[in-house]
Amino acid sequence: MANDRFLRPALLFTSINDNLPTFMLSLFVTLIMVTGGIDIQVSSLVGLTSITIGVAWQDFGLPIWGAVGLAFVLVTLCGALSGFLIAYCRVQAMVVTLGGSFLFSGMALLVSTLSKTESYLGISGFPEDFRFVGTYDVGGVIPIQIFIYALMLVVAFILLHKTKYGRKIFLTGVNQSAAEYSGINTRRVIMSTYILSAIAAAIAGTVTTAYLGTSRSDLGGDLTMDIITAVVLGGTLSTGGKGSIVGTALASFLIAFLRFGLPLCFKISTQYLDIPVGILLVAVIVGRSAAGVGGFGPWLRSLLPGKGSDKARSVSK
Amino acid sequence: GGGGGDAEEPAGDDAAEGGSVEGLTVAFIPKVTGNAFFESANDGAQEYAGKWGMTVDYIGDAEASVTAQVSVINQAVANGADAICISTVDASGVSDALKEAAAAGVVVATWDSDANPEDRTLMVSQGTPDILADMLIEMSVAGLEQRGIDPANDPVTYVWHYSQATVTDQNSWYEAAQAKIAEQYPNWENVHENYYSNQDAELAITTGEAILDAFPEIDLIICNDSTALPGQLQAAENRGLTQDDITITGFASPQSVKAYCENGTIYNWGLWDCAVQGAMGCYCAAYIAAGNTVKVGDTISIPEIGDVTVEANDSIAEGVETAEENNGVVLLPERLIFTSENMNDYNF
Amino acid sequence: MQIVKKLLHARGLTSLLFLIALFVIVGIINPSFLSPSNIAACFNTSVVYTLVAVGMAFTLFTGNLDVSIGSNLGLVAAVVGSMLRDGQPLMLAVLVGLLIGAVIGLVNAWGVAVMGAPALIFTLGVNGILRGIMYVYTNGAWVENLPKEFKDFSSVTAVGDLTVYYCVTILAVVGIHFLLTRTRRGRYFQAVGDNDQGATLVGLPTLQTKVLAYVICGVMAAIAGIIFASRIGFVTPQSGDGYEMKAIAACVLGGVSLLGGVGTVLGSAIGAVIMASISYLLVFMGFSSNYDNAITGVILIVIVVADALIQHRSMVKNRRARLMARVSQDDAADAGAEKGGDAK
Amino acid sequence: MANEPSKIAQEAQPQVSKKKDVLLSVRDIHKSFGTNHVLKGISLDLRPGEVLALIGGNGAGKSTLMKIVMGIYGPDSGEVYIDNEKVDVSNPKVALEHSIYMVPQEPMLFPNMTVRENVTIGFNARQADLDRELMEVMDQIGWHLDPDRKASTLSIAEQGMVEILRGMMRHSEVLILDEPTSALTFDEVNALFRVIEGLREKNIGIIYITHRLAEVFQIATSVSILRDGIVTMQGSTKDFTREDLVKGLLPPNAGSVKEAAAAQKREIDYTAKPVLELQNFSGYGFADVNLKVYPGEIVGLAGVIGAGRTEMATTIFGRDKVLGGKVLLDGKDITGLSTTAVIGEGVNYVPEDRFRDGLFRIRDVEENTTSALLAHGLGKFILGRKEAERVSQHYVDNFRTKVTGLTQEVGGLSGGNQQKIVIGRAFATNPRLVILDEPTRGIDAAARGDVYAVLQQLRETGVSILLISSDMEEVVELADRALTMFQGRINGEFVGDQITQDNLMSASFGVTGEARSA
Ligand SMILES: Nc1ncnc2c1ncn2[C@@H]1O[C@H](COP(=O)(O)OP(=O)(O)OP(=O)(O)O)[C@@H](O)[C@H]1O
Ligand SMILES: Nc1ncnc2c1ncn2[C@@H]1O[C@H](COP(=O)(O)OP(=O)(O)OP(=O)(O)O)[C@@H](O)[C@H]1O
Ligand SMILES: [Mg+2]
Ligand SMILES: [Mg+2]
Repeated sequence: MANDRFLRPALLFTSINDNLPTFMLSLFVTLIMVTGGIDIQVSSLVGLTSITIGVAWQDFGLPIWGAVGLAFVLVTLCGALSGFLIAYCRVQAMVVTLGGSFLFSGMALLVSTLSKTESYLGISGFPEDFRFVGTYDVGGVIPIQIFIYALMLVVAFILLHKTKYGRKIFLTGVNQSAAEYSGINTRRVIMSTYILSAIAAAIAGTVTTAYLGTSRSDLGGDLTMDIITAVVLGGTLSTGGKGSIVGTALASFLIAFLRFGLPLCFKISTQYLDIPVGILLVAVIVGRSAAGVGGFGPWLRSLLPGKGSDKARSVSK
Repeated sequence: GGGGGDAEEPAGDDAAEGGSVEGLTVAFIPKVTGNAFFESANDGAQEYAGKWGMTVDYIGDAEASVTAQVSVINQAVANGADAICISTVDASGVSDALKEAAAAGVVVATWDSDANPEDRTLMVSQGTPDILADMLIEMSVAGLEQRGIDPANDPVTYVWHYSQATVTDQNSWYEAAQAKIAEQYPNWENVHENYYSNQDAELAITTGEAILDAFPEIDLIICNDSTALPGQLQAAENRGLTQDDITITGFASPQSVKAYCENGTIYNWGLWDCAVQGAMGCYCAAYIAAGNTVKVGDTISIPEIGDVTVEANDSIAEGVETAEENNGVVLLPERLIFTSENMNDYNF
Repeated sequence: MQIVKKLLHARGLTSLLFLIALFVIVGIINPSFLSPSNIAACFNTSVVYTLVAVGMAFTLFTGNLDVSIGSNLGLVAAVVGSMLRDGQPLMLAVLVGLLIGAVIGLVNAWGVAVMGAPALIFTLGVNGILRGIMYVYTNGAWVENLPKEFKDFSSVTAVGDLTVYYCVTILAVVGIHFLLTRTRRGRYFQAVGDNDQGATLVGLPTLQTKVLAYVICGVMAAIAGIIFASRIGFVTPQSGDGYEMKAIAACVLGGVSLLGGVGTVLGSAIGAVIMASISYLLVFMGFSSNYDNAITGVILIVIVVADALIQHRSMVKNRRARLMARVSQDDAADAGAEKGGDAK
Repeated sequence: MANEPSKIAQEAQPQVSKKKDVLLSVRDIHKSFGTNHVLKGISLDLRPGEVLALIGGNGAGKSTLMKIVMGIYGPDSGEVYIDNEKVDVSNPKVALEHSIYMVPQEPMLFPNMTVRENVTIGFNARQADLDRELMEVMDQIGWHLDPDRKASTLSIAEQGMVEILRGMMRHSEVLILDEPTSALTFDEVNALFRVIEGLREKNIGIIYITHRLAEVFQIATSVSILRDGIVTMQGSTKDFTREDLVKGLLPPNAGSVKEAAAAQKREIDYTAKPVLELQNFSGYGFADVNLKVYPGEIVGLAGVIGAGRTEMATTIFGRDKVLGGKVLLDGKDITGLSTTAVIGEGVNYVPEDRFRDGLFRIRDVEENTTSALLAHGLGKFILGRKEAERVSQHYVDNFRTKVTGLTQEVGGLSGGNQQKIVIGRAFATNPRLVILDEPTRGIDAAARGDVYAVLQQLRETGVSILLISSDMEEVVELADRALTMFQGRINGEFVGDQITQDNLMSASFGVTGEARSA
């Protein structure tokens, strides 16, 4: 190993910790992408959550958990709005959520102007019992938010793979019309996935705010690309109908370790990381497509995350 | 100039106790990579580091976000840096990460944009918001005067154009300058809330043109952002305006604005020697990491650059305590105002 | 009546109406906006967006997309900029720039059309790689001090207050529009996007068409990069960041479907004007820049939602009208009623 | 035609002499999909002026063979000769260049293009000439589609017509028609046959795939039967009887499936309360429909394409707005309920366009079969996998669906098997009434027999069936009572012996019983 520090558990946790918003969001964006949609607004909802918590707590005088509740309600409504427009007004998801990413980051900024604290400062000084959710280390080693993530992972997994709701998500993604004829309320299913991803954004925003101890409107920044990368790398079909939570989780870990490990092991400067990560993405995706048309044989397929090899075969255009 | 000269104690004593910076590694963390300001600072730091025999690792993220920066800090610690010299995106956001770094035995120093004073040792500051606000006003006044406008009595309309409402330093200069203008030049009228161009060069031009079209009579545009200033100048050039029609000033590197000065679009603009600032920051961080202790009033003599004095924290932020030792502020001695006269003397 | 109906169905035209409505609203809020020079400014500002949006439209037509154009644009701007700064001849620099764009297009085409990788993800990866290469190439520094003549050309006007760049661009777009709609090969792009298996079956050069779309998109982004460098006068390592999303938004505003097969380049050019001039218009509306993002979002959402609803309603109405026409008017349906009418 | 008509040719004919007049021949074609060995050495010849009927059960590999000829799939081994020259048909372009054209089984139109563009795209001639020719072809064949209509607005049958028009315009030397008539009505089929006749006279070779044995004798000059991956019979049509073909199609040991299906009609209690009652039911595409379906009854609803039957069914099923009237299920008003609710009340529907509205192609057999159960069954929140598997297995067994397992993706099944899956879904919800919309379209005789048997068996349990079909033969065979719809209105009702193809046909065209003599 080029750098044995990389193997220290605390460091592993740190690297996970720093990427947690991406991890959390990609889980529920998987549901959306399985329905055939896409969500490029969730990252802006992270900032909206954070600043709402800060402003509501500091300037509206709400108790901290009341502020968190308010943020959850607001963000869920934002998700519901986009979900509604996509599901019921039949607007392409990419466009609505692109608009949403502008709108909600703009809203976050406007919320920040309601505060007596200038938007550039960030609201800090949160009470300990709030910061707990971002800073407490279970057993002194494992950050508590990893448990929160694990819980979200389990919930997402069960929802998508074990419930009727999850089955409806898959069917809606494959053929919405056929799903409708099967009596599935596809509009409701689609809308609900955007709400779920907004709720995930609210959780991620809360945890990040607690972790950093500061409430800012621009938190979450530009996670979009990482999220989508993780979801698709994890085996979700970008046209919908196939995908797996475990695949997404593994892919997001892989990206995180690359981003954290490469600079550590090979002293690659962070700003150049886009190159190896991009190459990985391109290589995996091409490899998978090649395997799909029978180019590399089954062994390669079996290496890939996602469902078994028999499923990968039919992932054709 | 800021703090210079009068040393009460020769720095040599401390340096002898501790050690030299040779062989140490400093992680030099900008707010964002790919920005002319930070890249110049890195160039400076690398250049001096070579002379001092220490290593400067320039690591940062292409995105100016707290989350990304926290990740970079953790990475620096994991990498085994002896010290960190950082320009923070958000002081409270990186607070925990810096505390953890310190707990892991990594010396934390800051430059350009400060952390919470208790989270770091030394801060190499380009000046307080007040100093920089004064500088912006001074440049504006000079620009207006050379057009024959009396800044003290003539009605002056102006507006601000910089990067974002969420960046710390630019907003703090804006706040300070607004207060001073209201006090010193009540005849100046800010015609609109600030314009932001998100460090997007094309947006800077579009916004710049819109400002000029929507307020054709405007006298002064202050662009305290290194992308907004050239963008605004290009917009003025596109509209055929020169330094005799409108005063545009702000902060940007001499290279990026030189052409607009040559063709008469801008009269003056400013910056500080960020190359030296970066180098100083890294040196101070390494200096303490080498085992030296400094107190307020001590002098650190930086080879090739000169002697600097450690001042109390409240010299840049009011009412902030300063710890017994290894805590304080070093002011960058020199801020620069560029005009056609001197702009060719600098190559950053 | 028939003509009016047809015009309303020309989706590019409804985006033009949106644009006019936007101008009128701004004009009502701030009458001083309504001057030829200000309106021209909106168009001039949009030249880079127009180029990338038209390029993007090609890939969207074929049912793919290209999110690498942002970095493509930036890289070409940096390379061309630095060559010019170092005194290389303009023609050579432009040639190199176009070549880079074409090569990037080919790489994307290889991944997506030949290897069958999902377009969004493949081009996303390429985008990252290109951005990284750009950092390596520029060493993170700005490319500054481009030659004065190169920069100054960006403000030369041709027709009224419209710049040469915009006029040439829009003429080219109109030309492309006619090629696409009036020539046999032009229709292939949308046919492939509409049903690529069907296109293969009737013998259309499916692969070749997809490759061509990516190369065109890459070259358009390269041209946009060169004009970007000329307009701005300096190139930062972040140049072009986020343009891919704006280009997609512009296309959608102009009525191009992300599902392939639908839309016109004229529409996407108009969408580009809307996207590019929002910031400009906001200044005239007197909003604080704090509202920029929120209002951009609202405009984008309102336009696409309104459009989707209008389209959907007209589709449903047509379908229902057609169905109703089949139903005979009275029970005593005359015996030998023409059966041909059924199919209509 | 064939030089030595052999009734049972176990393998391909021994090395056909390479006469000049063979347009197309395939030799020893093998093709597997994964472990599914579909074609095990197929050889065929096509001569000018020959209409070769290619028949075989669902999944026999007819479409696969034709796709290999077209260059859509590559064969695992074997050769394709065109005009006696070996050709490597690597993609459809090569086939088209050699003047081969295939009208695919499932229409592959450009949904956002007009009918005109759909037909004329890919030609090199001037657009004006093409337009004129298109008009001529449409006149000749007697179909009139508005050339400016967008393909996405076409019904499945109209899409099929556009595909055939494309084929006519191609002037190919070899024309492959893969089940062209499955969505067409009697009249349209006849029009098509006239055209095929014309082409045959022009010495064009035609491969005609169908499941309707009657058509074989009507149009084909020779016939080949595909079974278990090999050609089991081939020769001139005149040398075969219908029974020969049926025998050739069935597995050697199978009893007569037809027999089982043709169970005698049951007595229906017409005094009982109707399961379904429509009262002056109106919607888009139909008006003032009054009809009753009694318990255990199969009511046939015949008509020509565009008569409004599908619209009526989908409106009952909650897919479109009701304009007037009532739908009563067991006396309960279910007018205007959502699809989910309608399924919950005990109605299910088998859509006519199985690709658009029926199948989840990239999901497996189990998921497809149980999709309609999700609304009200299979557990409260957590999915009842066991139950889902049991139900799916039940329908796979009952319908003798040819699948490798419940986890096979349905996209890879043959058309007939896909249809069985969709029908299985409708019955899986234990409905009171199932509306079947063209249920046996594209289904082979054996499978059709299976489906008929299943329908008979199901109604024994009291399920009522509203059978929408353009196949009059099917209505005659199955229906206890038959209605016809013409231009959106019910215009005839037939009971018992009155249900004849003749009666249904004329009523479907708007000629009522009394007026028919005219
Ligand atoms: N947003 C959500 N979060 C968690 N669970 C959900 C969500 N939406 C739906 N569910 C669960 O999934 C199941 C199916 O929900 P869905 O809304 O798709 O049902 P439906 O078929 O439309 O309605 P019905 O229950 O009438 O059949 C329900 O058990 C519901 O509790
Ligand atoms: N793309 C594919 N992938 C996997 N299996 C396939 C594919 N296409 C066809 N098959 C399989 O090959 C076999 C033959 O299918 P084919 O469509 O050729 O049958 P067919 O004779 O045309 O039947 P039908 O009369 O129902 O149309 C079937 O078992 C089917 O499952
Ligand atoms: Mg077939
Ligand atoms: Mg029908």
